[in-house]
Amino acid sequence: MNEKNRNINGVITPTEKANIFSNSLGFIKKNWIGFTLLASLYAIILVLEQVLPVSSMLFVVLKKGAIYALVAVSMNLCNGFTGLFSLGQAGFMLIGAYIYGIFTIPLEARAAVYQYFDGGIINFTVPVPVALIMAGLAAALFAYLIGLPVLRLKSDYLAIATLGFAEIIRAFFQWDKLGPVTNGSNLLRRFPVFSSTLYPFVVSSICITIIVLLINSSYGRAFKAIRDDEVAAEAMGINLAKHKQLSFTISSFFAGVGGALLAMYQTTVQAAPFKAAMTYEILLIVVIGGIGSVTGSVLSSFLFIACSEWWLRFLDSETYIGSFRIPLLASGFRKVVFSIIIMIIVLFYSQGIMGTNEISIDALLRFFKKLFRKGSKEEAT
Amino acid sequence: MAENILHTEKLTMQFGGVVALYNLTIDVNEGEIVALIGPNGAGKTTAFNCITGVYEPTYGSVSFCGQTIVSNHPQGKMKKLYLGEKGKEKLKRITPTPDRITKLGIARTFQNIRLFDSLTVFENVLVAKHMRAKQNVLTATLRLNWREEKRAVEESMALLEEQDLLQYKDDLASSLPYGLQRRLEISRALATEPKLLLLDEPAAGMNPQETQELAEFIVKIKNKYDLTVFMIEHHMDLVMQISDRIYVLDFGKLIAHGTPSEVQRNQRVIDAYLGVADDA
Amino acid sequence: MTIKHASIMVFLKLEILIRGGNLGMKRAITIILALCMVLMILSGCGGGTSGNVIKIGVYEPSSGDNGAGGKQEVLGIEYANSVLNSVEIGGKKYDLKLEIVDNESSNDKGPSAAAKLVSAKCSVVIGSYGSGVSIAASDVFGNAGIPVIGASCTNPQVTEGNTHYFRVCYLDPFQGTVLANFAVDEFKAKKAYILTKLGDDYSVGLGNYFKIAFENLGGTVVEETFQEGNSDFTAYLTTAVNEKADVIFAPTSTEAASLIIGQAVSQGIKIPLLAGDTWDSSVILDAAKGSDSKIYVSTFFDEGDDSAAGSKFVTDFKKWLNDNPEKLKNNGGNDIVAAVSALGYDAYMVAVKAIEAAGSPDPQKINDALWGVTYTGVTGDIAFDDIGDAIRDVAFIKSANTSDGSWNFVAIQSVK
Amino acid sequence: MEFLNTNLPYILAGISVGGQYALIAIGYTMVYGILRLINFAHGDIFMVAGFAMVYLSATLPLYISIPLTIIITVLLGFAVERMAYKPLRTAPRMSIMISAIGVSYLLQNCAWYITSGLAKQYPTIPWISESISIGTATTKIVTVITPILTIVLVIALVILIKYTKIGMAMRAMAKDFETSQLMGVKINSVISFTFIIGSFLAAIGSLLYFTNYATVTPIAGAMPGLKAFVAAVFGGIGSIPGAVIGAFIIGICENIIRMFGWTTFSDAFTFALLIIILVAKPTGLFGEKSTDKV
Repeated sequence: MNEKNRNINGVITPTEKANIFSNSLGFIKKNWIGFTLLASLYAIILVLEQVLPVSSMLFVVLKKGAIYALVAVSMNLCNGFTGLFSLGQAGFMLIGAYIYGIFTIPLEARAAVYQYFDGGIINFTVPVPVALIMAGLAAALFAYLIGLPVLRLKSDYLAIATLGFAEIIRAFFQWDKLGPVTNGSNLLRRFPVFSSTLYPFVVSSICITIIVLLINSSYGRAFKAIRDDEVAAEAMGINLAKHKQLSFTISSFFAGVGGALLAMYQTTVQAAPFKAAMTYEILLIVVIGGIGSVTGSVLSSFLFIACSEWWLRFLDSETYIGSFRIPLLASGFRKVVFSIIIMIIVLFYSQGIMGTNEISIDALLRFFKKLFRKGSKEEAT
Repeated sequence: MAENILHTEKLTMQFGGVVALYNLTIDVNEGEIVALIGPNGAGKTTAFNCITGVYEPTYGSVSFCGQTIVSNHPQGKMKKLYLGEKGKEKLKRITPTPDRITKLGIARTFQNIRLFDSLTVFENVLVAKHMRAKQNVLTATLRLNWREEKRAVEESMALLEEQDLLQYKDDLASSLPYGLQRRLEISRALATEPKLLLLDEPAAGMNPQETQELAEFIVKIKNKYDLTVFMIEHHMDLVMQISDRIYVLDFGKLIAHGTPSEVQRNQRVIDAYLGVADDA
Repeated sequence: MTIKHASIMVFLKLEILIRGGNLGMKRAITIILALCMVLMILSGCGGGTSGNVIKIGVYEPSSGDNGAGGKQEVLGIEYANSVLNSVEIGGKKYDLKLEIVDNESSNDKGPSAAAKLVSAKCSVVIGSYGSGVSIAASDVFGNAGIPVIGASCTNPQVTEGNTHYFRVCYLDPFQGTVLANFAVDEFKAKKAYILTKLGDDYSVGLGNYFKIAFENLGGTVVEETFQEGNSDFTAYLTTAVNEKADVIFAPTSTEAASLIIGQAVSQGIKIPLLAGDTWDSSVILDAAKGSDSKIYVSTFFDEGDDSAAGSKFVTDFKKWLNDNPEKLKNNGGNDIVAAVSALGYDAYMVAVKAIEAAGSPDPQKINDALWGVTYTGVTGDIAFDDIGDAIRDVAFIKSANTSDGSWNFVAIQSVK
Repeated sequence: MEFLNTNLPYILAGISVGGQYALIAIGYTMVYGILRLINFAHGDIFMVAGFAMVYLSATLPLYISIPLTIIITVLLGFAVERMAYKPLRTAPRMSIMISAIGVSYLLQNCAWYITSGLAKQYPTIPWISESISIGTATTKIVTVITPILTIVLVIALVILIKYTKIGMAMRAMAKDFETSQLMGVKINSVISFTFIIGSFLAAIGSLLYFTNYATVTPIAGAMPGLKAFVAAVFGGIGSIPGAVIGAFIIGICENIIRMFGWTTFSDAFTFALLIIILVAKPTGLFGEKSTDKV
């Protein structure tokens, strides 16, 4: 793909040079196509929700996909754009999910939820949006503290250390002594959840937009410079420690928000599932989408969730054609097929779907124009 | 004489048992082009790395524009080795990170070109403007820093135009031909708005004609941006042609120093380069 | 359908766009992959209630920690379905079809599995083995207005505070109290060591109720927890010995159970092991066979039940198992009837009763009808109280016969 | 003495589990030493060895099924390297690591499919499964044998690496991959050999481990695998004695933590130890320091 198309929401192409530097209003003006697309996406979802039965698996995929898209993009910010191979995502999601749960369970439900801890010790609630931000902030705070010692480490060591930290966090949240706050290892539930598919979409798209803005900002360039060559980046006056810390913390902030959304989706929260396997899953999404591609991560999140939760589910049930039983189909086969697909992608498409490219509006327009031209040419001949 | 801009005092660097640099004391004055030469493995790049904060020197200090920017005093066994009886000498320990030094106004290039391969030529230069902009992550994300950003872009564009790189601006840095990569690296260093430019073998891998062009280029940018240039170079033509003074290193030690013609006549330098005839 | 189709087409085109110009292998593979996906969508879109079929959802784990138990529960349901696979409503005969999903014993995968059942338009759902997953999916069913009948989820929180969740088994507070009473009655226990699994609502809950009951009876307890994936229990067991516990209470999954038993045997620990209904499984018998350990479990059903319904169920179920090698394998390779199978059977029958009472495949009507259903099942009489729990007042206590690998009936224990 | 009597079982368990971690950790440390790759799938190879034994011993006598298990495991290790890591030899390190995670995912899911996610009872191996008494503690013979066997195997391995040609090639590659390639070391066969040794030790480790813990599950390899890796890092990755000492330290510490009743944190402790060592001495106890050339 042509390098000139690399930027989403247009960083620099010559014609745009003149009007790129303007305030946020200008930004909206410039990216009106993007915003229109986003708005029409919302509209489509709204219409779908009216047209299709609520129970359709499509909504499950859309909801979970939107949440995973956010988490994957946040992981991409850290792993793909800054080159910090962190595997702590599940831990930060856990913090987000718990903070959200703890501070939004209605007071009247606390006695039932904290049944072993006399209703817990936190006896106030905060509004949902505040809780979402708190979830992010708490995750970011932890990330900041973890980052202080850990970010000095090099690639694999960093990976294993962050993985370790995620496990430690999980153990802490399951600790009995913290029970009055975290409900020990028991479920948190009855907190407000979303019913419309639009909700995770709106939250995720806001967050992803912010991440994209960050990536295309001066700081984003600095992150990419660090990824490409730490020594040279430092020689360009980029403070490694500060920028790594920034990327790591911001990535965790959004992972925390993603965790909170996941809690809303699941309707219950428990520390147990937030283990390394979850981080691997997200990492695989990022890899499939292309390390260093935001649109790739988003696309692959939806594909990944759709495959694992929906399209491949038929592999799990014994199927008969007439009286012939299709061999191999049995519980668990879905995952085998799925992991084989993943291995194929990792081995033969190591760039993922998108590589480091992005689907930009310009590229799309050009693509459709080309299609159109081709069409008219064919008509002519 | 012009004002002193860079001074190293007894700079020493030891890796394990190997002393890569020993008691290096040099001066670079404002507006000069000074060259550091010496055979392979003489410790030239190590000296650069100590000056720019990549390595923490075992002993010695570096001052820039009269201000001490790097300084170390050895501990334990090293102390005996380097301070000897002058152990009472008080040195403040200053070990800044390279980015700090760049911010003070020392820019450098690398022996083996280190560009940001996945960024475009333009972005490579723009990255160097990052540290000078008054912004924080919030204002940058929300584009409230658009004035700063605008300035950075304009300056980078101007710089690229001057270096004849404008036509490649949207190409990936890694896709440029070798010579242009060199030039881009120097442009990128210039974008940090330095007072002192450290060039690490800028002419490596160039043919005589390209080297000649480079010589002119260095002089040109020196005059244009009011720079002081301190460079490591192997191409003697280049060195002799443009440098005001030359320091010669061999096995980590300074063996000669002077104007090009003085150095050219220096027997020790000739020995170091050609080897002593009956070196048993 | 068209929308999904279109979305995939867009994806296909994008792929071509991205790799445009790079014709050859990769492109071919891409196109094939994309075509596969379209096929998958087509196949994924099948289903939905049609004609004279009523779907009964089965929300059970067949993998993960509770996979073994979940499978046994499914067997009971499948057997029940083979016994009674149609129902007559208003003169019209409906086929009853099972829609089985695997919730993977996982609270985060569970809701998606539940959503699958909802989208398959099940009229009523049975499940799940494991209280945590049941709670996790409760809202999914609740929002869709589908009633759920829990077969063996014993945590009180499952049915509390909602109107769509029912269950046919007894509850943990009851079970915990029964076991505490049993420990005191049988072993004159003064000190109990409680080992529970972190993050397992069933385990933690039952441990907690046992503790409360045991302390009320004048005993003291030592509590410890283990993490998921832990396989070294020697340290825990040593603590139990060092604390001079009279009984070890370990309400865990069968997976951990066999480890605990094996390691207790190899350490020569003679303290009686007590556990709840999960341990009523042939896995435990396998682990304990040939040793001299003392294992006691409370359960819903006893294979040696001599009531007419009970013994008929046991004989017929065994025959059914032995006729289907695949099913026998799912039961752990033998024909020992697990209590959860009996509960699964009863839950299915209750669901059918409710469908009959509602006179409609409409989930909402079935939900309303469930409150009034009474049924005499193989595990006893079933009627729901105003929370949705079956009214139960006795539990069976069984002990493992370590010489021939079977269960010995010990007592019917009720709460004093 | 009283203290020792009551706590002997913890320490015994610690030493035994330490020995088992050590056998897995060697596989990690050797592969890392040469390829600079964290072979995340190593723990799962260990798990597959467990299942292979379960299924083989169901039909075959032990004296056939044990060697066959070892052969299968070794072949699997070899195949994983050839299929998942070799094609990526020139790719960035991150991709190989991701490939390793992918293999781990695949192996777990395959095991899950074949066993339906159920725990399988590990066959009883006569003699080493029997109980013996040491002081006040009763334990399986395998507990005692593990550390001894581990140390014997490690000594054999060290001799192999020190005094054979292939061992020398391995050391050369660990020092400088490119140069040794230029010097005519057949890198592919050396790497395969490394994986073969690693898998062989993992197979032995799995024999001991599962004899001790009696059941195998598809995720049985994950935790021991991670802990063994931590042990390898702790001892200084690339160093075999380091990995062994690290493994014993971790095994024992983990059980001492449990002795104090901090069971919730027994896994967390392992990772805390890892982070402390990484921050304080990133090269581990016996690792060599390397300076990046700029």
